[in-house]
Amino acid sequence: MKQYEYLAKQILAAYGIPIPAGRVVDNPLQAYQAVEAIGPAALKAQVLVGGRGKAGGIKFATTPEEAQKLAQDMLGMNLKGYIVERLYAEGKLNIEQELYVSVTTDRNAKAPLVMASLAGGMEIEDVADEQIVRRYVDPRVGVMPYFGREMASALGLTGTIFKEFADLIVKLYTIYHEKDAELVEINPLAVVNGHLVAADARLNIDDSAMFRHPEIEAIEEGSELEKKVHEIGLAYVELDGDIAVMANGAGMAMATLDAIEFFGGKPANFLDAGGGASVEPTAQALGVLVSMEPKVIFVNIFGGITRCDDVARAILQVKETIGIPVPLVVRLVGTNEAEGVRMLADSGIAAYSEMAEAAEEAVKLAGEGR
Amino acid sequence: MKQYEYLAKQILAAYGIPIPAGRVVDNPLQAYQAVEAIGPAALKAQVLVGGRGKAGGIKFATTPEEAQKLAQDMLGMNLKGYIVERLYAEGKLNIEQELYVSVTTDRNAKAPLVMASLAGGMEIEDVADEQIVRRYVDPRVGVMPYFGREMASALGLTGTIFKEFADLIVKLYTIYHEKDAELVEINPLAVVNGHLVAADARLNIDDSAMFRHPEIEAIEEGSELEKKVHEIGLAYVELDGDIAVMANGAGMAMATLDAIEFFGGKPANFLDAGGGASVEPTAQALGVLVSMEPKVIFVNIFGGITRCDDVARAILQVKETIGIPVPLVVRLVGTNEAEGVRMLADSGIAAYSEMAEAAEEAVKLAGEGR
Amino acid sequence: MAILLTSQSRVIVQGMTGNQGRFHTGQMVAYGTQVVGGVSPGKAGQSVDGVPVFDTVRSAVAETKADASIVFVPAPFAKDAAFEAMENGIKLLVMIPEHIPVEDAIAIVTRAKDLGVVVIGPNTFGLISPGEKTKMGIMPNHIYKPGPVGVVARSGTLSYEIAFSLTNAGLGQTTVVGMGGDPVVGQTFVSVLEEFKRDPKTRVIVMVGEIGGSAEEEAAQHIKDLGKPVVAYLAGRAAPPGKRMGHAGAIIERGRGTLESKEKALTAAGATVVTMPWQVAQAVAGVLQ
Amino acid sequence: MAILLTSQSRVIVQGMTGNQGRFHTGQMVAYGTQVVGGVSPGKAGQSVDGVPVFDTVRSAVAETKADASIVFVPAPFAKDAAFEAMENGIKLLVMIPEHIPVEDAIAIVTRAKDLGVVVIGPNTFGLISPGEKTKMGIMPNHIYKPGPVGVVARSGTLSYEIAFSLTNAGLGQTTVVGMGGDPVVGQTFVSVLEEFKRDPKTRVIVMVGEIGGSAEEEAAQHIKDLGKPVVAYLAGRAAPPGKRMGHAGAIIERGRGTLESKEKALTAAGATVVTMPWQVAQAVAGVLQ
Repeated sequence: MKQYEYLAKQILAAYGIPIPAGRVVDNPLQAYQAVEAIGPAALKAQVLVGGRGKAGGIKFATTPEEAQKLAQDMLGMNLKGYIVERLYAEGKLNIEQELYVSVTTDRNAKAPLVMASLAGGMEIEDVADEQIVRRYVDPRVGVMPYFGREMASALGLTGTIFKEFADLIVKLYTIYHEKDAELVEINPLAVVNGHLVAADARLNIDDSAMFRHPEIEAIEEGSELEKKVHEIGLAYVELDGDIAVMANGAGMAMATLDAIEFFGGKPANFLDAGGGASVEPTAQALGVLVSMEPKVIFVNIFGGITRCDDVARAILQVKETIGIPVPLVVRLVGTNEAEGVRMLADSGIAAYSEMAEAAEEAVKLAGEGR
Repeated sequence: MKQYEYLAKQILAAYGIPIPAGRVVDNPLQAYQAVEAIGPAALKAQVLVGGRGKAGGIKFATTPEEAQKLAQDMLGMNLKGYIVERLYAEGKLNIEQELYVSVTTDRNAKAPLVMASLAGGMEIEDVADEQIVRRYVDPRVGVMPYFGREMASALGLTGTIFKEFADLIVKLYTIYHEKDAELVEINPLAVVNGHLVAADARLNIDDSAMFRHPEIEAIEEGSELEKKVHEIGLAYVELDGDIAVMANGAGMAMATLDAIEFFGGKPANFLDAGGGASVEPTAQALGVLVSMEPKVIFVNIFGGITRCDDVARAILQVKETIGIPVPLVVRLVGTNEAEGVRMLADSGIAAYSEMAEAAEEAVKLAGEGR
Repeated sequence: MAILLTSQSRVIVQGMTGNQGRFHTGQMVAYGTQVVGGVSPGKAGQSVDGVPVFDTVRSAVAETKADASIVFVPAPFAKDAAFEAMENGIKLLVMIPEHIPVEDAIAIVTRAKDLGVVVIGPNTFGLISPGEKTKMGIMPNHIYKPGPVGVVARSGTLSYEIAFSLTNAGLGQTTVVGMGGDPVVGQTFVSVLEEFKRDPKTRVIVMVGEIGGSAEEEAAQHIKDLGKPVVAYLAGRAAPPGKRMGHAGAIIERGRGTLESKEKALTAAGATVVTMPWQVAQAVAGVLQ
Repeated sequence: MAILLTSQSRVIVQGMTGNQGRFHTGQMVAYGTQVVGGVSPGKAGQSVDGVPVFDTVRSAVAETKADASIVFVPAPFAKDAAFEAMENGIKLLVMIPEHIPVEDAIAIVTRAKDLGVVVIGPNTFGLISPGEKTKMGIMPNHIYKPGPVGVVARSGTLSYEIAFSLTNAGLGQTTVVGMGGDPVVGQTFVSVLEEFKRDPKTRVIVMVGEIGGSAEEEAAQHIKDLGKPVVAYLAGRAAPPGKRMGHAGAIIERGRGTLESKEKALTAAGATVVTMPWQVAQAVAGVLQ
């Protein structure tokens, strides 16, 4: 769950990490007032996409009037598919040096990873390996002040910045830990007047931990359709093909997309109907596929916990209510297979037992393929 | 650092542990108002001594008038040497059952120890061993809910009380942990209307951890003289003999008391002048001994970090300023011994080099001994 | 033989009286698993499918000498359940729930390492040893049969698909292990491959991987010295970068975790890499000859 | 020979540039201790008594191959310093500060156990091995001499008194260990007795105990099988119950930790128990004959 920059910065500030003067701006008048109060400022679109700056999502205003005018243009603009509803006006910094620091979860080490670099201001993937200091956190120990000093020392920092950096590492890890973050990143971590300031910040919260963070607003990413399917509780990703796909289980759903591409087709989406979904959510999911107006719908079910007769029931329910106006290819095997297949056959829907054959047929019906 | 009952209960309540309705009472009118508001109540003297009830520190008031009158009597009373400055008016409970629960530090196991018993309401030392459930906490793990359930199960609890008790154990440990307690005890843990209520509570905070608990008030125990010496930063305990004692190091100070008793004398105090105390605090400490008007003053110094000449200087300073009107026995060996002994000799004070001889002489001068 | 789970394993079910726990207790008992007890706080004295329910793992272990536990409690309580099991001597712990906070998963696997506990999951279908007539998990009972193939997968249904195709091709399994779809899980391909290496009955190993992380690349390092053939199939060829494909773990982040790098590493290590699930059985048959 | 600390021990001083650290570095160097480095954040490049100062234990250990550390930082920072030492490979850790929160002490000794670190203290005078010409601590240099007596004490000055009386009686010491006066410390009488048991040079052991806790009673259990004579002196005969006698640890709580129970247990275990400090040397001379 990504957090908007201004929310991320508010959390940093709450943990004692210095941030630039800044204000949330909802309308042009507030932009005027913000620059009046804090002086020349950057107006930053609060959207969850990368490369904001290049896409025109960050503008500089020297006067209140300029800020008001810029805000008028920026609020409501479409930035890479996202409507800009809010700006963050932030005072300009006289940056002397740019560093990088982050805490993230390393899935292979099964431990938090702290990274820091003197090469701040660019994406960390673009920084040469030898310029990055990487230290794993032992979950038994956490991050104590010495850990921050070791990183400061490894970076070659001295004096005030040594102390401030060491201190900041502890605070950053505390945020990571207490807020169940998967990523908390300050980039650039700026040196201004000889002191550290978090010039930009990213904070992603672990979706699975949101239940214990009522203080953090849930921010749904993605298209309207994606949001809608997520509300049903299913995993859904929009793709740009025209064969709508539903399968049960994330691995199966991925394999189904792979199979469609294997035969030369283009999947329209990823949809995991769940390992043991019952009739109602399955029907709802299928309804979503219909609403996408694809060329073909492909349902690929291996009935383990999921019962094939339940899937058949869901299909028939959708067929009888909203209707399925495009070709439907169903692959159905496993638990209660016979009954499910019979139910579909009774309604004139043939079911495949082999995934390969079914995928090939779906591609063929879409008029694609080799 | 022991906490008053009402402070302990406020902390329990802040952590979600149910406590009886109660109010702090500073004057008789407040006692009236308290009983008016919460009904018949116990008025409990807020002093840090055990056996409060037997000593007349707990009275019951049925009406506001009665409460006012009782408060008048109780406020200002002397309870085992402590003046009662504050009462806690607490609603009467219809107690169905009394349990015991505590978390404390076990110095041998070097781990927290949770104890619980169905035999609540009396001191835990008076409860038979087989009636107590004892579980150590692994500091690597802390107390998770299952730990509480295990204790509830070991006590044979069921139903609502099982759940409430399990939950309470987690909260109690959280207090122990977050407040740096050396003891947090609920006794009795009452069952009222089928639910648990902390009818009485004790909370002792680790003195050494007070620096990180600005939210907790430092409560000095002991006599005025003890408080005064503690303010100098020295360890001091009043005893009931008439030979005033100063030594450097806690172990040495204890051994010095033992030596006095060995020769049949009675020490007036324990005073550890510190392992490496300099002239000023040593002189201050000696001043305290003079002010006690003992029969004899015995100074026992093994100069390690402490320098014998510094001790001599301190003695001479006291002698020349406030004066030392009682016999003084000094034992002085170790670092800079020769200089220290010479300085004392110049002022007519003989110094012993053997602790035994010196102690025996001090006892003799006090007119005691075998 | 089998790995990790054998007919000797004495299993308890944490969260036995919930819907899922109840249903799968029945399924496990039916498959032959030695389910010796269940745990549901406040439900001591009840029973499910003839299996006694206890208030705590402690009392269950004391009564039944259980050494393995499968956890069905909701995600917010999963860490508590996992520690309850581990601190009371459970040595094989299967964590079924999904959506366990990563921080909790880290705490669980860290403690497991210190205590020598094997954690399967979280967000796993469990593991099954057909020749031992025992399973701990939520997989369908009928799709497996005893045989020489060890299977290790990240994903549930996809592994069913592949296991069933193996069974249908006459290729039975020693043990099928689901590592779980979360970012942080107890096992790695490496740790499971090592188990299969030591199992004399396992003659070939099937790895069912997917995009995300670098577990497959790390496994490749070990495959060279494994002494047993490996057939690998990885899902997610069609997955775009930056999007979570259902599993919290299945995401290509900043150029890491792509299928290409994984397949390249595995091929270089000598594994037989197939591109579609239905090609696995044939590849296994091939390397077994 | 000696226990725990030998002439081979490579020592760093954490908090070397503070008053105490600076003074005792000089004292340790003068005694012969191999002090190879010091740690004071932000002071890298400085030196104290010719010993180089580093910013972190990590860099100090990397440069000097230190395996032992003595900590002089103020109590609120002691836990951080202790973990810094332990996580960077220090195996003998002497914690001088007093007033370290008990919770921190528990965390330190728990972690030390997991990492195989020997912690002396907190609130200790340290330890000294006269025959090895090395010490880590704040004890005076001149009161010890090499010989066959192992001394373990809770309290500082009292142990000086006794060590000096031994020295004056011609009874030198292998190692004198100060366990520390806090409620929770790294060592127990038992753990130190076990070390002395293994040291061939130690022929007799002097225990200097005091009221509070039950460490002496536990030690008694082990003295029976120690194979070496033990002379014990315990302080606090005159201490009233419920009052802390200076040391946070020295308190008779609710009837536990009294001198009577301790002396009874030790006597029953075969130790020679004396009642006054000046009786120790004679008792040691007696058992050595």
